[in-house]
Amino acid sequence: MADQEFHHTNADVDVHAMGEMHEHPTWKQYKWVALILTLITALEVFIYYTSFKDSPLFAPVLLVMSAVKFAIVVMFYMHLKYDHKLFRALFTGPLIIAMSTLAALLFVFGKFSGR
Amino acid sequence: MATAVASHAHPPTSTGLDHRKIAIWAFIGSECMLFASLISTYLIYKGRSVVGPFPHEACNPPVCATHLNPILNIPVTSFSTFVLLMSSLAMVLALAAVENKGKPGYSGILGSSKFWLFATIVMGATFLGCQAYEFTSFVHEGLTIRTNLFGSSFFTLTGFHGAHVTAGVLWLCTLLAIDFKRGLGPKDTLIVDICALYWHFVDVVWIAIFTLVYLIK
Amino acid sequence: MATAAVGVPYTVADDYANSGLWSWLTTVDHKRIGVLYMYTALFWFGCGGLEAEIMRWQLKGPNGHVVTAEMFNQLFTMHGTTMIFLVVMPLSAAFFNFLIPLQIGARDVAFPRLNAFSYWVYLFGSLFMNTSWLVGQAPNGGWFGYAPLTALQYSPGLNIDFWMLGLQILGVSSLAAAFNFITTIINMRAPGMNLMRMPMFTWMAFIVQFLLVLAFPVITIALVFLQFDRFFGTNFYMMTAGADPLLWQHLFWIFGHPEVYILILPAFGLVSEILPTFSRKPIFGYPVMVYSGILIAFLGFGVWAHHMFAVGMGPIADSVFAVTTMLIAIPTGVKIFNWIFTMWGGNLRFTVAMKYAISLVALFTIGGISGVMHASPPADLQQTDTYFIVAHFHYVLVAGSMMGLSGGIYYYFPKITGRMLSEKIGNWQFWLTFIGVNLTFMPMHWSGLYGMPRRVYTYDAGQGWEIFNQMSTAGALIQALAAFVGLYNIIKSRKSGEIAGNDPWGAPSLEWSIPSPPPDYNFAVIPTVTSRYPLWDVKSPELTTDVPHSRVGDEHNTIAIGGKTVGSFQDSMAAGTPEGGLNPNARQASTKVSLKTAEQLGIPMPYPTIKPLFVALFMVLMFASLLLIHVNKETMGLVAVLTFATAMTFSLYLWLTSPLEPSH
Amino acid sequence: MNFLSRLRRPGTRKAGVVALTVAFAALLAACGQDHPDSIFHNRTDVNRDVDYLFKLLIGAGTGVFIFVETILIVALVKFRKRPGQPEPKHVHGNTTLEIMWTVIPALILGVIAVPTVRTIFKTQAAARADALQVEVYGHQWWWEFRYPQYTMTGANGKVDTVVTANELYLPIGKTVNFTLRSRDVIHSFWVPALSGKRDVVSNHTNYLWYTPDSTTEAVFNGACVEYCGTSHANMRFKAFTVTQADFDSWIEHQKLASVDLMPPPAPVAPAAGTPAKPGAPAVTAKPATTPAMAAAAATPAPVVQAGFVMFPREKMPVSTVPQTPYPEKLKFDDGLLANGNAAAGEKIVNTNMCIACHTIRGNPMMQAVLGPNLTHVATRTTIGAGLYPNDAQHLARWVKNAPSMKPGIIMPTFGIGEYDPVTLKGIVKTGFTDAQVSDIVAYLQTLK
Ligand code: HEA
Ligand code: HEA
Ligand code: HEC
Ligand code: CUA
Ligand SMILES: [Cu+2]
Repeated sequence: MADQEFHHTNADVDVHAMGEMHEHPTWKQYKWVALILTLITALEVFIYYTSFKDSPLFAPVLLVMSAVKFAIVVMFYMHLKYDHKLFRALFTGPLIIAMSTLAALLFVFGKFSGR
Repeated sequence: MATAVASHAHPPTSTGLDHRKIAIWAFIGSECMLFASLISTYLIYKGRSVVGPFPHEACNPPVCATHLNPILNIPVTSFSTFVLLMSSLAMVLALAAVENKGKPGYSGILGSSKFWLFATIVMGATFLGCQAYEFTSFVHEGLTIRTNLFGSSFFTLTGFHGAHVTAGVLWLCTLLAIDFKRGLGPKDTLIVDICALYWHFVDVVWIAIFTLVYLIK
Repeated sequence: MATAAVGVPYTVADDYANSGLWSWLTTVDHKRIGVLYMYTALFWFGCGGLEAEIMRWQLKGPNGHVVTAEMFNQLFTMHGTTMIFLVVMPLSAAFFNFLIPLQIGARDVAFPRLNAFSYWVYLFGSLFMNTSWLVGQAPNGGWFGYAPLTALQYSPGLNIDFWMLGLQILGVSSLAAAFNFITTIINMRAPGMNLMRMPMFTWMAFIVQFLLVLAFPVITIALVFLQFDRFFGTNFYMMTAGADPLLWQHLFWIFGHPEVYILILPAFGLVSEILPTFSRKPIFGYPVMVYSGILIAFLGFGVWAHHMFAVGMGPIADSVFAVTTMLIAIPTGVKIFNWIFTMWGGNLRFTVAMKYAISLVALFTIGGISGVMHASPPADLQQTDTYFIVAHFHYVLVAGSMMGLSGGIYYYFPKITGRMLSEKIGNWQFWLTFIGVNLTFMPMHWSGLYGMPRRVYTYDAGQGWEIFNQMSTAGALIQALAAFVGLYNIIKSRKSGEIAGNDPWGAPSLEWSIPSPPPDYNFAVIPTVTSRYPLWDVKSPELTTDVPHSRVGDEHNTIAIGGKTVGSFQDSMAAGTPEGGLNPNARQASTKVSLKTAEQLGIPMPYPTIKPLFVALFMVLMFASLLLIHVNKETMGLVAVLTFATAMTFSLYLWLTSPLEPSH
Repeated sequence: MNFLSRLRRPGTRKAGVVALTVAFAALLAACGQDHPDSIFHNRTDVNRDVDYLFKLLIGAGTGVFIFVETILIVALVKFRKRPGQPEPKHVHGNTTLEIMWTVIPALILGVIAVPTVRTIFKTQAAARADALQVEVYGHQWWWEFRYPQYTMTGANGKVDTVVTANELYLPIGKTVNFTLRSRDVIHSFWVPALSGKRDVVSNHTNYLWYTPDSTTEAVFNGACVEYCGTSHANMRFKAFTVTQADFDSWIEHQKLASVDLMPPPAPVAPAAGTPAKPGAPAVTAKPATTPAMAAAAATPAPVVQAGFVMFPREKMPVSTVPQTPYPEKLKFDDGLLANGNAAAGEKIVNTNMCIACHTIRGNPMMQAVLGPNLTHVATRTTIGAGLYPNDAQHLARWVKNAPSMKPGIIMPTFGIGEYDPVTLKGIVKTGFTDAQVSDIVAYLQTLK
C-alpha cells in the first residue's frame, strides 16, 4: 500500500528488509534451476522403469529427490531465499506442522508398520 | 484482494512490506494444511479398496468382474509434470520482464512480459488438458469417483489440484489482459509477484503429488 | 459530568448516511463490524442457551418426556455447534475487530472490505444453519458428527446437510478474517509498537489467527469428503466400500483440538488486559505469557487423538498422545500462576470485569485439571462420553471462555459505546452467573463418575443420578436469569449509562488514549509507542519506572504535560482528549473538545460499500442451493448453484474494481 | 468463604453463600447414597488397576486445585484496594518463580504419566488364551452377544453358536475376552462397574478383556456410550456375573432349541411336522400352565433342562429393573393376556412379518437376523435393549406398537388401529387385535 521508501528503526522485524525484493536470482540462475528440475524429474521417471523400482530404497530415494525439487522451486522461483525472512517463517512454520501431521496420520493408520 | 491504494496520508507499514504479499504467504501456509489432509487421505486409503481398478496393480476376478490393468499412466503424467515445471520457469521470466521493463536485456520477444505470461497460460492449459485426458481415459477403463476408495480419493486430490491450476490460469489471464490494456511495468511487480507465488506453490504441490501418488507404490 | 460532545456519533469520511440501517449494511469500519459481531453473537447465545435450557428441563428427572428423542438429539447438536461456532468464536472476533487496530495504533484493518465480507458470511451462514429448525430437520449428528452416522445411509434427511454446509460457510468467514488480522498485526503496528510491546490481547489474537489458518483447512477437507459422499456418491465414509470411520475422527480432531484453543486464547488475552488494570500493576512475566501462549498453540496440534482413546488406536499411539496432552498443562499453568502473581502485591479493585477475570482464573483451573484426568487413557476409558467430560468442557468453555469474554464486555463496553455498564446490575449478573455455572456443571462430575452417559435424552430412575441432574437444571435456570439481567444491563446502559470518557479504568494501552467511542479514523495522528504501557508512562509513571521494556530517549516530538513527558500522545489527543487525568482513577469525560472529522484532518477513509454483503449473500445462497439436490431437484439445484455463482463472481468483480478510498 | 465475605453487596453475598453451601451439602448427601453404576465398584482386575490410577489423578488434581485456589484467595484478600493505599510497587517478573512453576507441574505430570503408560500396556495386552470368548455386535439400537466356544447342531444339521441379545452372562473368576464389531454405525460397549469402555467401530475389530471377580452373583447395568442415532439413550444391556456352575447350566440351556407347538397332525402347514420329530429338545421350565404344555404334551417326552436357566429376578436390585413408563397413548387390554393361546400365537408369528427379522431356533419359519434372536427370549429379564421389564404387559405393548415404545426402531407397528409414530400411517386392516397379540405374547413366553 504505502510507498516503501520510508521505514522506522523501531519496527520489530529486521529493517534491512525493505522493498519487495532486492538482489534477485538472475536469468542464468532461473535457467539452471529449470535444467536441474528437468534432470531430477527425468531421473525419477527413469528409475521408475528400472528394476530399482522394487528395491526398498526406491521410495526413500524418490522422496529425497522430490524434496530437493520442492526446495529449489521454493527458494529460487518463489525467491524465499532472497526475500524477507518473515515470509520464510510464514511458509516453513505451517509446512512443518503440515508434514508432521501427515506423518503422524500415516503412523496411526499403521502405514509404517506394514499393516 | 487489491484493496489498498497508495496515499501519502497512510502511515508506512511496520515491515515496509505490502499487505497483499503477507496475506498471500499466509494463504499459502494454510494451503499446505489443505493439501496435507488430501494427500494423507489418499495414502491412508491406498490399498484399501475392495474392488478394482487399482493404481499400480492389475485387478483380476473374483475381485473384479473382468481383468483390469493398473490404471495410472506414467508417461502422460510425466509429460504434464514436466510442462508444469516449465510453466514455473516461464512465470519467473514473466515476473522478471515486468520488473525490469525497458531495462537493457529486456527487449524483444524474450523480454516481453506478454510473451512469458502467455507461455505460462499455455503450459498451464496443457497440464489441464492432460488431466482431462487422464480423467476421461480412467472413466473409460472403469474408474470413476464412485468406483472405490482409490477412485474417490484420487479424483478428489488431483481434482482439487486441478481446480487450483484452473484458478491460476484465470488469474494469469486477467494479468495478461491488463498487460494488453495498459502494459505491466515495474510498478506492477507486486501484483504479478503475488500471482507468481501462487502459481509456483501449485507447482510444488504437484511435485509432491507426482511422487507420492504416481511413482511410489 | 458534562455530556456535551460525548459519545460522539461515528464521524464518516464521506457523505453517505452516517447512521441508520444503510450505514450499517455498508460499513467497512472495523469498530462497527466488531459491534455487529458482538450483538449477533449475543443473540445466538440466547438461542444456544435456550436449547440448553430445554435439554436441562428434559433431564431434570428420570424418564423425562418434555421433548422426543429425535428433538433432543437435534437440541444438543445445535447447542454445541451454536455455542462454539456462532457464539464464542464470533464474540472473540468481535474483540479482534474492535481492539486489534486500536491496540496497535492503526486506523483500520489491512483489508477493510474483506473484513465486512467475513461478518456477512458469518451472519448469513448462521441464519442458514438455523433455518433447519424451521423445516424441522435441524442437525442431529452431534457437534462432531462422527461417520458413518452422518452418511446418507444412516442420515437420509436434510439435517446433516444443513450442518456440513453451514460449517463450510462459517469456515470461509473465519479464514478470511484470519488472513486479514495476521496481515494487520504484522504490518500495521504504529511506530515503536514492536512485537514485545504489543498488548497481551493482541498477542493472543495473533496466535489464534494462526491456529485458524492451520486448523480450518483440515475440517474443510473432511467436510468436502462428506459433501461428495452425500451429494455425489463417493466412498470416503462408505462402510460397504471398505472406508475407515476413523478417517473422519482424525481429520475432525486435528481441527477440533486446536479449535478449543481458538476458543480459550482470546478470553485469556482479555483477562491479561483486565487483571493488570485493576491490580494497577503490569502483567507478571510478559515474555513468559507470550511464549506460553505460542507453546500452547503449537502443542495443540500434537494432541488431537486424546479424543479417541476409546477407539482402539493401540498402546503406542495412546501413550504418545497421553504424554503430549499432559505437556500442555505446563504452559497453561504458567499462565495461571502469572495471573495470580500479577494480582499479588497489587492494589485490587473488584469491578465486575475484574470479578469475571478472577473467576476465569479460579474456575478454568478446575476444567483444566479434569482435562488432565482425561489425558490418562486407562482412566479416560471410564470418563469418555460421560457427563464427566461434559463437566470438563463446560468448565473450560463457560467458566473459561464465556466468563473471560463477559469480563471483556464489561471492560470494553465503555470504549465501544461511550457509556459505562451499570456496576450495580453487573454485580447481580456476575454472582448469579458464578453460582449458576458452578451449580450446573460441578454436579456433572459426579453424575459422570456415577455412570451417566452423555447425549442421552432420557435415563432410568434408581441410578442415583437424580439429585445431580436436579442441581444442574436449577443451575441452568439461574444462568438464564443471569443472562437476562445482563441483557437488561446492556439495553439500559446503552441509553442511560454513565458517561465513560477516554479512560475510565486507568488502563495502560493505546485504545484508552482516544475518545469513547473512538472516531472512525481512531487516531488523528498515529502515535509513536515507546513502551509496553504507554498510558501509564504518561499518567502514572511510578507504575512503570525502571521498566526494561520502555526504551527511554526513543520518543519522537515529545511534549510535556504537567512536567511529565507525554511522548507523542499529545498528537493523538488532538482527537479530543481533555487535559489532566493524571490520576488514572479519576474518570475523564471528553469535554468541550469536539471531534474533527476525517476530512478536516485530511485522513482518507475507505468508502462504505454494500458489495461485500452481496458477495457473501450469493455465496451462502450458492451453498444453500445444494440442498435441492437432496429433495430430488438436481437440475434445479445445479441451475441455482450456477446462477448464484455467477452473481457472486460478478459482485466480486465490482468489489475488486472499485477503489477502496479516495486516492490522492 | 473468607473471599466471599469481602464482597461489597451483602445481599448477593448471602445468596451466594447459601446457594453454594446448599449445593455442596447436596453433593455430599448425594455421595452418601449408593450408586449402582459408579465406576468405583472395582469388580474386576482391570478396574482395580484403573482405580489406582484414578485415585492418583484425583489426588494430584485436588492438590493442585487447593494450592491454586489458596494462593488466589490469599492474593485477593491481602491485596484488595484499601483507602489511601500508595500505588503498588512495580514488579516485572521473577525468573526463579517462573522456573518453579514450570518444573513442579512437570514433576507432577511425570508422576501421573509413568503409571499411565504402564497401565496402558498392561490393560491392552492380549487376553489370556483360556479366556471365555464373547463376540459383541452393536446394532442400532441393541446388542447381539455370541459365545463362539459353545456350538450345537440344529435339527436341519445346521451348526449354530449360542446367541443372545442385550443380556450377558459371565462366569465369576474367569477372564472374558470381548471381540467388538459393529453391524452399522459406531457404538461403545461399557459396563461401568466392570471396566472402561471400548468403541464398537464399523469396519474395525476391537478387543476388551477383564476378569469379573466379585465374590457374589451380581447384575450390572451396561450402556452404549457412543452417540449412534435416535435411540442411543435406549441401547442398554445387563451383565450377570454368576458362578461357573450356573454359567455352564445356562449355556447348556441356551443350546436347546424351542419347541414347535404346532399340533403334529396339523392342517397342511409346511411349518408343522418338521421339527416336531422325536428328539427335538423341548423345554419344561415352569410355569407349566400355559397352553404350550398342552401342545408340547403331544410330542415325545422332551429333554428336561433343570437347574439354572436365568438369573432369578427376585435377586435383581431395583436399579437393574427398568422403570421406563408406558407411552401414554399406547393402550392394551391386559385382561386378554390370561387366555392367550401360544399355539395360535406361533401360527400368527410364523405367518407374519416377524419371520422377516427374527430367529427362533426350532421354528423353521424364523431364521432372519435383522432383530434379536428370540429362541430364549423368555429367559431374559428385559426387552428392547434393557428398556422394559420382560413381562406379558410389556411384551404385549411392544408387539402392538414397538416404535412408540422405542423411538426410531425398524420393528414395525402391528396393533390394529395403531399409528406408526414415524410414518404416521395407521394400521387399519392388516394389524393384530389385542387378542391376537395376547396369543403372540403367550407364545413368546413359552420361549424359555
Ligand atoms: C476452551 C476449550 C478447552 C480447553 C482450553 C481444553 C483444555 C484441555 N482439555 Fe479439553 N475439551 C474441550 C475443550 C477444551 N479443553 C471440549 C469441548 C471437549 C469435548 C469435545 C467433545 O467430546 O464434545 C474436550 C475434551 C477433552 C478430552 C477428551 C475427553 C474424552 O472425550 O474422552 C481430553 C483428553 O485428554 C481433554 C484434555 C484437555 C487438556 C489436558 C486440556 C489442557 O489444555 C488444560 C490445561 C490446564 C490446566 C491443567 C489447569 C491449569 C494448570 C495448572 C494450575 C498447573 C498445574 C496443573 C497440573 C500439574 C495438572 N479435553
Ligand atoms: C461455548 C460453548 C458452550 C456453552 C457456553 C454452553 C453452555 C451451556 N451448556 Fe453446553 N455444550 C457445549 C458447549 C457449550 N455449552 C458443547 C460443545 C456440547 C456438546 C454437544 C454435543 O454433545 O454434541 C454441550 C453439551 C451440553 C449438554 C450435554 C447434552 C448431552 O450430552 O446430552 C448440556 C446438558 O446439560 C449442556 C448444558 C449447557 C448449559 C446449561 C449451558 C449454560 O451455560 C447456558 C447458559 C446460557 C443461557 C441460559 C442463555 C440465556 C441468554 C439469554 C436469555 C440472553 C438472550 C439474548 C438474546 C436473545 C439476544 N451443554
Ligand atoms: C423389520 C424388522 C422386524 C420385524 C418385522 C419384527 N421385529 Fe421384533 N424386533 C426387531 C428389532 C430391530 C428389535 C430390537 C429393537 C431394539 O431393542 O432396539 C426387535 C425386538 C423384538 C423383541 C424384543 C427382544 C429383546 O430381547 O429385546 C420382541 C419380543 C420382538 N421383536 C418380537 C417380534 C414379533 C412378535 C414380531 C412380529 C409380530 C416382530 N418382532 C417383528 C425387528 C423386527
Ligand atoms: Cu449405540 Cu449409542
Ligand atoms: Cu482436545
